[in-house]
Amino acid sequence: MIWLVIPVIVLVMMTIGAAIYAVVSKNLLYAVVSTGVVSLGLSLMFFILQAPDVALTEAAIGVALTTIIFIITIRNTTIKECCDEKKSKIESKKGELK
Amino acid sequence: MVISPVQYIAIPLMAAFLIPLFGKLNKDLARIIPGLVLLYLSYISVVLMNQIISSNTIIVEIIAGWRPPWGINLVFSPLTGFLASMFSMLGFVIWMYTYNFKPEVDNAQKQKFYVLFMMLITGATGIVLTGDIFNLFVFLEITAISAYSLTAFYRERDGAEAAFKYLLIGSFSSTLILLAILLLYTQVGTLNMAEIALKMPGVDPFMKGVILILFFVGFGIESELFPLNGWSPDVYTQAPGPIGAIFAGMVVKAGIYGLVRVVFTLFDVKEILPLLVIIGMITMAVAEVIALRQGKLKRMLAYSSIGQMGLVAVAFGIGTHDSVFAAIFLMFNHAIIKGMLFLSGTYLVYNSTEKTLDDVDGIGKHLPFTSFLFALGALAIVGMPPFAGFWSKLYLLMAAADVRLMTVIAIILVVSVIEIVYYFRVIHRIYFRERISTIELKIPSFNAKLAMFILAIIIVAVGVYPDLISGFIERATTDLLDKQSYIQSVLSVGLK
Amino acid sequence: MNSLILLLILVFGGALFSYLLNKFLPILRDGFVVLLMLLVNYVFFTMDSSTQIDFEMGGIHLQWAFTSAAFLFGIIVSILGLLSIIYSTAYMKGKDRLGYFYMNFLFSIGSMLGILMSRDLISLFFFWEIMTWSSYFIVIYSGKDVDKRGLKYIVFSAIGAYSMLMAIVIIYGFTGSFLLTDIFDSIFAIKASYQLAIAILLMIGFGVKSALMPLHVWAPGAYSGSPMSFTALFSGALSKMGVFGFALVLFNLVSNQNWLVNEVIAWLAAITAVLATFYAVIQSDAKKLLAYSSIAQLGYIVIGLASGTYLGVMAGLFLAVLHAVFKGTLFMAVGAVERQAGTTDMTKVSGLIRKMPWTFTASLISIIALAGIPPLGGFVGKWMLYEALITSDHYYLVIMVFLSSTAAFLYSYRILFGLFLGQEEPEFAHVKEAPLPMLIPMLLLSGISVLSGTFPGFILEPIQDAMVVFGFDSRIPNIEWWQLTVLFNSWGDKVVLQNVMIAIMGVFLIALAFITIKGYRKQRYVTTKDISSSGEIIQPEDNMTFQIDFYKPFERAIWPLLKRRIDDYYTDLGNGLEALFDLVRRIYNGNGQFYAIYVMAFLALLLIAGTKYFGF
Amino acid sequence: MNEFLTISFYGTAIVLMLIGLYAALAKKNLLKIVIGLSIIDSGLHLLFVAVGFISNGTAPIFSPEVLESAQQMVDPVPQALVLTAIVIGFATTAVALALVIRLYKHHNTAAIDEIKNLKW
Amino acid sequence: MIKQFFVILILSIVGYFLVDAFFKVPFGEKRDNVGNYYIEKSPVDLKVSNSVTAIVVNYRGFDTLGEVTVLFLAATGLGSIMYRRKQKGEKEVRAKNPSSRIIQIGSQILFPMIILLGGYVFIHGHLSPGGGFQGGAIIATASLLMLISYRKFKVSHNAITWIESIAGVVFASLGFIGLVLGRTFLENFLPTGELNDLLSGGIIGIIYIAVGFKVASELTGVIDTVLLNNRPEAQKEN
Repeated sequence: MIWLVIPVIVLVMMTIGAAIYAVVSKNLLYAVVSTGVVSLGLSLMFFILQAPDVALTEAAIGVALTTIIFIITIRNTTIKECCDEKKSKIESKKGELK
Repeated sequence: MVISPVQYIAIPLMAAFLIPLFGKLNKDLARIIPGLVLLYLSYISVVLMNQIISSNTIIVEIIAGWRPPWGINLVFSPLTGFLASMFSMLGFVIWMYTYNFKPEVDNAQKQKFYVLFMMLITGATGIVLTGDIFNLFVFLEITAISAYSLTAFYRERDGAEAAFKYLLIGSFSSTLILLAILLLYTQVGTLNMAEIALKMPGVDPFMKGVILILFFVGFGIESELFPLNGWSPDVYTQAPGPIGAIFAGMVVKAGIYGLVRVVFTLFDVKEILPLLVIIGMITMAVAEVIALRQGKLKRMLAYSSIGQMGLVAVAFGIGTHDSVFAAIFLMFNHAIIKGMLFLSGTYLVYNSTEKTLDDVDGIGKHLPFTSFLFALGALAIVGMPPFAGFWSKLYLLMAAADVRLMTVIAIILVVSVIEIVYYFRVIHRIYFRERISTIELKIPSFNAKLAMFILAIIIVAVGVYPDLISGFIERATTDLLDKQSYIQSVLSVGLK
Repeated sequence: MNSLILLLILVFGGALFSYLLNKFLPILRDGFVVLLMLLVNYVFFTMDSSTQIDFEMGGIHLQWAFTSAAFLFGIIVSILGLLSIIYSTAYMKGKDRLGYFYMNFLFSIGSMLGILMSRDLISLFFFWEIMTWSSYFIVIYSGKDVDKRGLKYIVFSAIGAYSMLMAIVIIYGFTGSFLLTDIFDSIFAIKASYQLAIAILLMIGFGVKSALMPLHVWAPGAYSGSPMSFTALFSGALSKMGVFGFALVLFNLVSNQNWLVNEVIAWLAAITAVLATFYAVIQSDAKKLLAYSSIAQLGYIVIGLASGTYLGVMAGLFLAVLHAVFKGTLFMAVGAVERQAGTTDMTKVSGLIRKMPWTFTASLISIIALAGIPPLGGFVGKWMLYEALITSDHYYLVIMVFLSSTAAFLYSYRILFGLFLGQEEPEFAHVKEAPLPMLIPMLLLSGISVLSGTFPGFILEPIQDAMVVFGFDSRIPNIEWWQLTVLFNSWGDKVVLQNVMIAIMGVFLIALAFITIKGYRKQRYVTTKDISSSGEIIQPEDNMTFQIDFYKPFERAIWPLLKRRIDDYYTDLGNGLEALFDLVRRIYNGNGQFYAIYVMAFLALLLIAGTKYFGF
Repeated sequence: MNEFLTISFYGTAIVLMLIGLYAALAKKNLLKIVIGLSIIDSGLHLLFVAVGFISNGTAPIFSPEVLESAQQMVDPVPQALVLTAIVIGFATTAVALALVIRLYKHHNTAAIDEIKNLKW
Repeated sequence: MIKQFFVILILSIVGYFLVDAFFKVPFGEKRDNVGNYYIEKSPVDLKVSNSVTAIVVNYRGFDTLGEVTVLFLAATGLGSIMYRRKQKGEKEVRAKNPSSRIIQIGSQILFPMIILLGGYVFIHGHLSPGGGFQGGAIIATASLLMLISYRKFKVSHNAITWIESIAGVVFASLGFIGLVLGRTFLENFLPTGELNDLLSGGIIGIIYIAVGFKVASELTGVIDTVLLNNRPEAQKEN
């Protein structure tokens, strides 16, 4: 069981780092790819936790298909996480109660 | 083929898979299949209901041949049976309404609409019937996914925005429920509800509290309790008319059924009930107050439906036999009356984009039948005597009086006054104002009128003679409150 | 079949049938409706008073029976109902949606009979609600600013109905049953504070219907707004349901140790009487004036009931019956004026005595009865009221009642003079006498008010056995149906005053006939326009009648009252609530993320609270 | 050793869920919200499987050599549930992204606080 | 900013309670739960070596039926959300410019292999790890690869609907046959054969193959719907 420590630490670091980057990054494409990396880390963790079926599913669906749908959505919307803060603040205040 | 509760779910699934194929053969076959399926389901509801009533037993159907703690089982007891048959019969009536609801939608979309329509009803029936907690989650997901897609069905409305909000909060709800199921599995080791209820006393209080709170919030989102119902006004307004009726009639009922099943059968913790009463009262107050200030008709109906759900939550929260009886009666009444209000309301504001109350002015003369039914529904929902709403509210107040909850009675009555004001305001505008808006009106087709008329007949019949329904509801109440017989009959199936 | 069920089926079935009849053969409608009411009256009066039904509905035990008290009010409802239906066949000629009008009309009559016959609280509430929404549909039937009027009416009657429901449910909570019989004997076992709460809630419920001061805001609009034929029934019979409820509550549910309830009600009613009379005096529209005056009269009745003595209750019930009679006539007369002359604004129309003599005589007689002038019934009622209040030493009450009845004289003179006497306006030359079906009910009712003046016995008889039900069993001995003995019971001597009274009544009637005939023939026809004024030319359109600010000095005298009326408090309350509700609307600010944050915040709150308070 | 494994697996799962929750609640961009949702799902799935793990147990598959050694087996039930949960998570994400596309086409902005037609 | 602060506050509370709850659950320790029954029973009763598949398909087969419906609904829902009426003369162009030669050649070689792997995975669902979902997903990635690398590679929606419906009907009717035979829905009525050989486990193998086809066609359909409707130049028109 001892030889498990190093791979687990690496995987944990990788997954959590990718997750944080996915949330923080301004460029959506990088965010989506890092979500894929999170799924990949997850899939490997499942392998360590003796759950091959789930690892395979996570790899096939989590990494491959979810990432591709995200990328297709980015094609249709913006790649930059746009919308500066100030514009949205003023606009949201007005608007009377009907 | 022997008639058994699993057909409530198996036959609609088979039909859903077949509809795309039949759609290729000829176009309107896709519209007829849901009707046939729902008619058949109503038929087996009648057969099964009188089977369980005459033999006074609970039908427990095991699936895939494995006995309950290991396999999944369906429970057709007086409570779940009553709800399942109500859903399928109401579903059939609403299907009759939607048969030629919006002809201008082109065929590919219409085919998808009917698949999702049928799956919404099957999901709700599945939630009610299943005896396994993870299976409950899967059916909740079926209902949720078809609800998201149906809300975003029309392109010209803000359906996408409403659907995204519902999805955002709905996925929170499913995450919380999954977390709760996981924690429950670690503590109890099984997924079958009866087994869980049996082993629940052994769980340590802190874990039991966390699991109960997770379930409470998870199912609270589905049953529109106060802080969790941000999504429901938007969804009711943007979803197509009949789908609004199904939401009010079934999806929310399945949500509150889930909550009640968890609180009453799985857990024996009675401390959560006062919280349910408080939350129910806040929901009722906030929703009715906002409905008073509403300018749009469908949004007003949405808030009034949330208010009624708050009332049901209060009724369940009080927890005595009479109050649960009143709660189930309220659920039945609300499903029928709110269903009719949505169905007739849709035709009042059919072509107007903004659906404000001004479009409803003076429509009494142009659409006499529909506006008469709307007025009847409004009188019924408010609780005016000759209609069904009166009895359920009365039973609830009697139950509250028995346990000396004076503030609860006071708030329910103040809210009823508010309800009377804004419903009479609408009736007044329908009949006693001149029609100035130039929106051309759509005359409802014959089957739409028939559907609404059937609901009206039920309302008046139950209103004049409540004993039609109170027999079934009495059995359902005893079934819900009597936990031991549920556990005993589920775990002993197939033993002999 | 039990005559009670027959009665209800007749009325409610008849109502629905009249709606259908109006759709297919409208000509038969009027005849059918009058026939129906005749049949209802026949069944009502030929029913022996002991019929009773008990049955089970929705798990609740209901019981219907006509006690003698209910029979008394039943008389008012059925007779006034019959006459106002006959009246409305003529009054409503030519108006649209008559099927809808008659259905709701008959529904309210049927629900009133239902209230009276119900011996348990649930069917009482059941019919009360049907009465509410059927009368609501007639209040908003036609006329100007219907929204405000309808909304005010439905809000107040909803508040009343639901406070009553709360009281009913609390009673059920304590006594476990809805039947009046076992409520009356087990009510005093409850804690005093709950008894008080039940009494107050029922008071609110019945106070709304009998337009007591803080809850009267809907009455002027509703009485003057709805069609006059219904208002006759509305103020004559519908408000009596409130009185019936008061009688029920004051004598059976309120134990004698919290006498405070009676005092408070008496004072409220007195204030209502005074203020309503003052508002009535300064009105310029006849309908509004009569509306305020019927609020004042209801105040007298409630004072009578609240005084609690035998004579006081009898005075109250007597005034109740009489108020139905003369208020019914007055509203019908004003309705006739409105139908013939087109308007009831006293500043415009005047001098109709030449054109509508019979309407004039009917309203003259009922004005005299209203003001309480000796020969007619009003005097008997007022006299009994004063005597009751004095003997039970409510001196301040007597002063207020006296003040308001003298002020009542002012507005009764005003309406008589405003509509019928005075110079004649040229544009009202075309006015003809009201058609016969309008006149018959008016004259019949004024005939009753004359009869009640000389022979009050025939009204006091049913009142006395009604009082038995309310717990006053000491009857005044040997009241023959025609005798006026009640008048001098305190004087003790038995001189046969009866013949003196008949003589006075004869003289009064002859004098009355002489004045009207002589005055009618020799009247010098003077229009308002030919007034000689120093050199200034009067244009035809400026209005020189002295009617305009008839009681200006009086108005100036009571201006502190007028500055801040109760309506304004209610409107301020309404606006405040609406502002608050708009604040609540802001919770749903449309941003999906906020809703998600609400969910998570609620979860966090529950988790914290859960472990601490729910002791998981 | 066991302590370290607990902290690492339960810890990562819960931290993942919290990060996803933060993204869903605090970020304005629609796509970031959906990313948040999918990360919450991932965290949840890891939690499911971590709960079912038994130290030095083998995968619940009876390949020929495992039959002889009769080793302890990991609990298969959470794995079965996770299979369903992953596919449901994928389905929800797919529908969410379709809605995001349509919202962007209709409102021409990807910020959630500018999509507020339905309020009050 | 206060929103961020407030969110972090909520997260810390929820996080604290989650940690508190889950760290009470001992990690890696054998608990007495339903799982042990499945481990003993699945090789003996059903002769299925992969007990996870046994649970997914047979013991909790109803979940999988629900699961497949969820996917089917997601595909239908997606179709209805992304639906746009076909204007006349509109070409479905997926990518502006064809991908580079390397990808085209690579995908030509990889495509059959991935399909083979997918097929192997869901045919041997009850023996080796993997099964209907995993196999279907792999085949979907294969068709995805072709969709990206070749502009004119077209997935015929007609075929997808046929496979989808037939697979779904096979699954449901297998369930119904169980019911018709007088036993229970989704009953394992076929003989279960020996452990570890291909035909063991009665209807489990067949159901998982049907699920495999269904998942494969559905996921390809989903991706194709999303890919199809995003013609960059046609973006701004509605």
